[in-house]
Amino acid sequence: MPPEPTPEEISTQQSYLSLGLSDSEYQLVCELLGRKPNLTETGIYGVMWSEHCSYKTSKMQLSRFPTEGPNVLQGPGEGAGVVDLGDGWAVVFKVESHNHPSAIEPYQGAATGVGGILRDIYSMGARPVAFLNSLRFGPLSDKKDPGSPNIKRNQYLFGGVVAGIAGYGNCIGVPTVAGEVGFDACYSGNPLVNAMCVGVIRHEDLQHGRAEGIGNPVIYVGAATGRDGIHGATFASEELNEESEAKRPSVQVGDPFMGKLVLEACLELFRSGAVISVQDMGAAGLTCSSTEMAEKGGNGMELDLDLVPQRALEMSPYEIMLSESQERMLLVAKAGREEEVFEICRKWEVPACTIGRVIPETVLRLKHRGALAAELPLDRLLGSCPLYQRDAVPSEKQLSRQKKNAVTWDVPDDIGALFKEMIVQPELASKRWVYRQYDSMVRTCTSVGPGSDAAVIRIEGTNKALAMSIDGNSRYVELDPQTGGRIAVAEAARNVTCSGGQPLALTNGLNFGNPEKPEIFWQLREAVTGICEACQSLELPVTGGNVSLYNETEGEAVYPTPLIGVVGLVEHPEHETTQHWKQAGDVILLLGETEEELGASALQQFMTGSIFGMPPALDLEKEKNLQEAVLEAIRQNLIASAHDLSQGGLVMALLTSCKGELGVHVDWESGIRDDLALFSESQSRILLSTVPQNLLMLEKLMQSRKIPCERVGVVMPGRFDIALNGKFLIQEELPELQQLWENALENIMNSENQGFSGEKQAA
Amino acid sequence: MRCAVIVFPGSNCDSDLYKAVNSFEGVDAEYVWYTTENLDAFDLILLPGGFAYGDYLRAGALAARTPVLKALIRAAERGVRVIGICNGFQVLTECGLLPGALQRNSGLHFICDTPLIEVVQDQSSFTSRYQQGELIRLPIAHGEGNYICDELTLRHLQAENRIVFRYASGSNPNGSVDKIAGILNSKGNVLGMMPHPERAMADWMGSSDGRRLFESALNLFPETADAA
Amino acid sequence: MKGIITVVLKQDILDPQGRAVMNSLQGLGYDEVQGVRIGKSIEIELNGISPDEADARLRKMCESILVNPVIEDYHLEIIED
Amino acid sequence: MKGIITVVLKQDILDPQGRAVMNSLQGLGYDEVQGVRIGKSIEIELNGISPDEADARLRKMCESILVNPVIEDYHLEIIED
Ligand SMILES: Nc1ncnc2c1ncn2[C@@H]1O[C@H](COP(=O)(O)OP(=O)(O)O)[C@@H](O)[C@H]1O
Ligand SMILES: [Mg+2]
Repeated sequence: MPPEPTPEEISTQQSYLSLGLSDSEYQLVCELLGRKPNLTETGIYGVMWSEHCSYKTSKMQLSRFPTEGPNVLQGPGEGAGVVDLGDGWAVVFKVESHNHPSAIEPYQGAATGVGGILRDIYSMGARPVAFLNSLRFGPLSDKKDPGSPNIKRNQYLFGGVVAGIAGYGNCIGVPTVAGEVGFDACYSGNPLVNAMCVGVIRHEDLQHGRAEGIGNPVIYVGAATGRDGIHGATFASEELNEESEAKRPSVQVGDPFMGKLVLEACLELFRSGAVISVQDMGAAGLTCSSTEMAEKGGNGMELDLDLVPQRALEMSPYEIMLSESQERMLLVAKAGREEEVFEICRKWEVPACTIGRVIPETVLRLKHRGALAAELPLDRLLGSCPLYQRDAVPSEKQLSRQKKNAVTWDVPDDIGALFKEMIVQPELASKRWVYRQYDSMVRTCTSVGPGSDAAVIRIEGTNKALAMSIDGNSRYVELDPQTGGRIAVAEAARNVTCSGGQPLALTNGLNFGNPEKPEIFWQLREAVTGICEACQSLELPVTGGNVSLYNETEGEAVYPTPLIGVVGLVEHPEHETTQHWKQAGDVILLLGETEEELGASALQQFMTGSIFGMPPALDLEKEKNLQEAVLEAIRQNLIASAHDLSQGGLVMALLTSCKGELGVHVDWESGIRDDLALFSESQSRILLSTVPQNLLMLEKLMQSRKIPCERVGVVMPGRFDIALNGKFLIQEELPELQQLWENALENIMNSENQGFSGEKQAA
Repeated sequence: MRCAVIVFPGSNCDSDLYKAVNSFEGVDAEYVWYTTENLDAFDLILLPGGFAYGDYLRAGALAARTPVLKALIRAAERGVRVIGICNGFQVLTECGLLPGALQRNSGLHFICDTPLIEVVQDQSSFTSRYQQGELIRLPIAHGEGNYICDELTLRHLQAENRIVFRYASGSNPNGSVDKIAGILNSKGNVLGMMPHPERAMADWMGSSDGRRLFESALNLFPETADAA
Repeated sequence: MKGIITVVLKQDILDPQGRAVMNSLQGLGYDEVQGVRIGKSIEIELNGISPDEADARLRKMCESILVNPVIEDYHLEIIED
Repeated sequence: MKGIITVVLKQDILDPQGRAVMNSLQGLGYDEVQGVRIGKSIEIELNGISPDEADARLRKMCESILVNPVIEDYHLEIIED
């Protein structure tokens, strides 16, 4: 082992900077400790005070979220949020980002993201039942320069990330049931990979990550510790040169096989009663898990680092504490019952050993080779991180862009031809190529898998089911973060409603650029405002989430991308509803008002290559009324299908409601220009179909709620015919359109991306 | 009827299979851990899908060298019925109970879908409740389901009527030779298949066509079996 | 001591991945590429056994588990420290 | 002419597959096995190019698509007919 720098050297050589502490933060640490920290201690401060662990920039924004509700059993703060489902059941769910690791190594980055969020869910004691994911990449094609390295790289990242999510999720046996994928030039070089996991639990099985009981053993379970991902955040912010290349942390590799065994072992450990608390070793590994557990328990923890299973030779305390090796859990067991714990771990063939104990002094004390390696008072570590309120000012570009008229093009001659071009754009194309790679059926609880507005998962042994969706249109947020934030919440909830679920609560993933820039912090603040407003109106508490900042390449930030994951309760299997037509002859109804709202729309992006103007407006009162009405209609069994209108507007919703041979014949009246009417992205609109016998009742219900409800057409086999004001704009054979739309992504990826990209490593 | 669901480290369709079989009156399913060396008590042995040993090295390879497989091979020799589904099929080819091998899908990606499957023959102990030529819907979910074998083996499989299921109507999702989705051993008591009947047990799952496979294997409707 | 086992698909077995890689390489302008076959390289660290024993033991490992004789061939190399 | 590229995981990178295979081998009684690492072996058939050119071209292929430099190393061997 090379000699470590002394505390004095760390101070004079300012090596704390490369460990993630600023000058003023380092000064504060020295004051708090009354001395200069050694290398291990500096590293621990660096990582615990990083944005990722401390939320020092976003905390004040996050504190504005409404987090309470009659059903909330656990709000933000623990591994994941918990919401009551009645009859002693609860749902546990959370979203997590893995953006930067995925940009470096897409397969492993995405796989370990999935593994990480999974451990968050089961460390609460819950059985994981579903994965969702939300992905953003740069463009997959460029007409002008089809072979450009950027495009190739985007395809490689996309293919690798999807394979990584599939690789981990399929192997561990939790179905991946829903998600979304977006493409935009702003994500070239900085893809977004957010994974969400949903679990189910009985109330009495709920666990808390609190290290309680002085003298209780601290047990390490799972894979050995290597030098994986050590201080990733810090190294990533260093300039890369040859020297740092050698220092770069090695990529974390997921092992879903081991992950599955650790999962089963932990769930059995909870049932045994021999364990008091469990926390996963995620970001900042052993450091974060040990300090958080100790702090929540109101105690301290002493660890003997020589006892930590190690994969690499000669690891220093610093490396052991900061490693982010995967498939590891830390748990506190009841003293005297260690053997029971080891027995269960042996059964599942998972390594486990005692590495320390709970102590009364509220400190983290680390021993290594017989000496004291670090001793940090917990109250001066966790609660003492400085919080930053940054300046928030919208950019000039932002304000002037909003003032532009959203429509700058003439009515296209052939709207049918335009439509056919648009549905093969990756943005609008079917995501079948993605979700066909995910096992969406394992566990045999999936009632509605990918391909409809929200997925529906049945809860075994009950009549209940969960509807779930993750959404976020970042183009809206880019033009107006507040409205965009509202729409993200409304859309995710609307998807859940359309599937027959009562939205219960949400988790959010906030993906933004560098918050030290006033225009970025403004985006963050405004988006949070919008999310809060929607939460209040729709009575949806926030039970958890994740923040990922500094998503930039060469100084250019990604679009502000808040993602909203909503979980809802389907009270009875009969309420499960999909977006697809059920029967020829059914009548198609459009709920809501269509305005000329094209800012940030798919049509605007396609016609102009950019976005400008204002995004569609969202009236939260109307939204709430609409969702309640649709849910009521579903519960009264008046509806055959329900589908929310989103990107691509009415015409896209019509196409995506077609399934098998069931197409449409639409004859609609509208005062808006043809192309704008079909592609407007006005909010609070839902497309329904119903058997003719229920039509009048359904219309009456909508009337009584003052919801505009127009008959727009009928379900017709084999055709996709759309007439506006008596004139046919689109007349197509359905199978032909479906093939174009369904195979578009596959055609791009298979022609370009053959070979190794994204496959199982080393297989 | 006692029915064993074998569990390897990394199996993940074990509980689905267990639920499916237990849903039949008078059938008693049990999980059996891979270290077990005796399977004498069972009338039907099921190898579930999933990723035994992470599918590391080759799918099914490491599982095929475990103690329970020795017991399973003995049971199969005695004529006990065995069904290997998906990963279970891979284990059966790896241990030599079934000929051929399952290679990576020709499209190189994992595929999850619910294709049409043709019941090629209804004379086997596993298909008596189906009709020859019937098209059924069974989910598939695999990365390595591309069945291959040499010419001679294929001719044997065909001549001895041992191909039980094929991917139907021009589709061949994984590139299998002769569109093979499921085959029998020469004695007819061991079935390996890539599609998942346990995922097709009720209409809300998208199909209930898998039920009849278990009904056949468990002799739940002996009259029909005799008539067939 | 180390055993290095190279496992390759048998000549007459189709290798879809190798084909895909070949197509990609040709697409990138490597016209000289006539064929690609993809196999495995398994490196096994051995201890407390002589090179002669090692050869026999490694062959047994290959035959019992590392190689599937239905589709694969292998060759073996032993590297002494 | 043939290029044989052996692609291995970098030393520091975890090889879960190798670990699982090692456990199985030890479980089957091969106690002499101390470690297993699994990599790829890629065989490329080349035509109409000299061995010197071949070396440079193959290295370019490795760097452009065959090897993932973030987690893998490789070595190259050329076999002339
Ligand atoms: N990354 C993904 N993972 C799983 N399912 C996905 C993914 N992307 C899209 N899907 C599924 O594809 C369907 C269509 O999604 P999307 O194109 O976002 O439509 P919508 O605008 O109706 O939300 C949904 O059922 C969704 O769950
Ligand atoms: Mg939707």
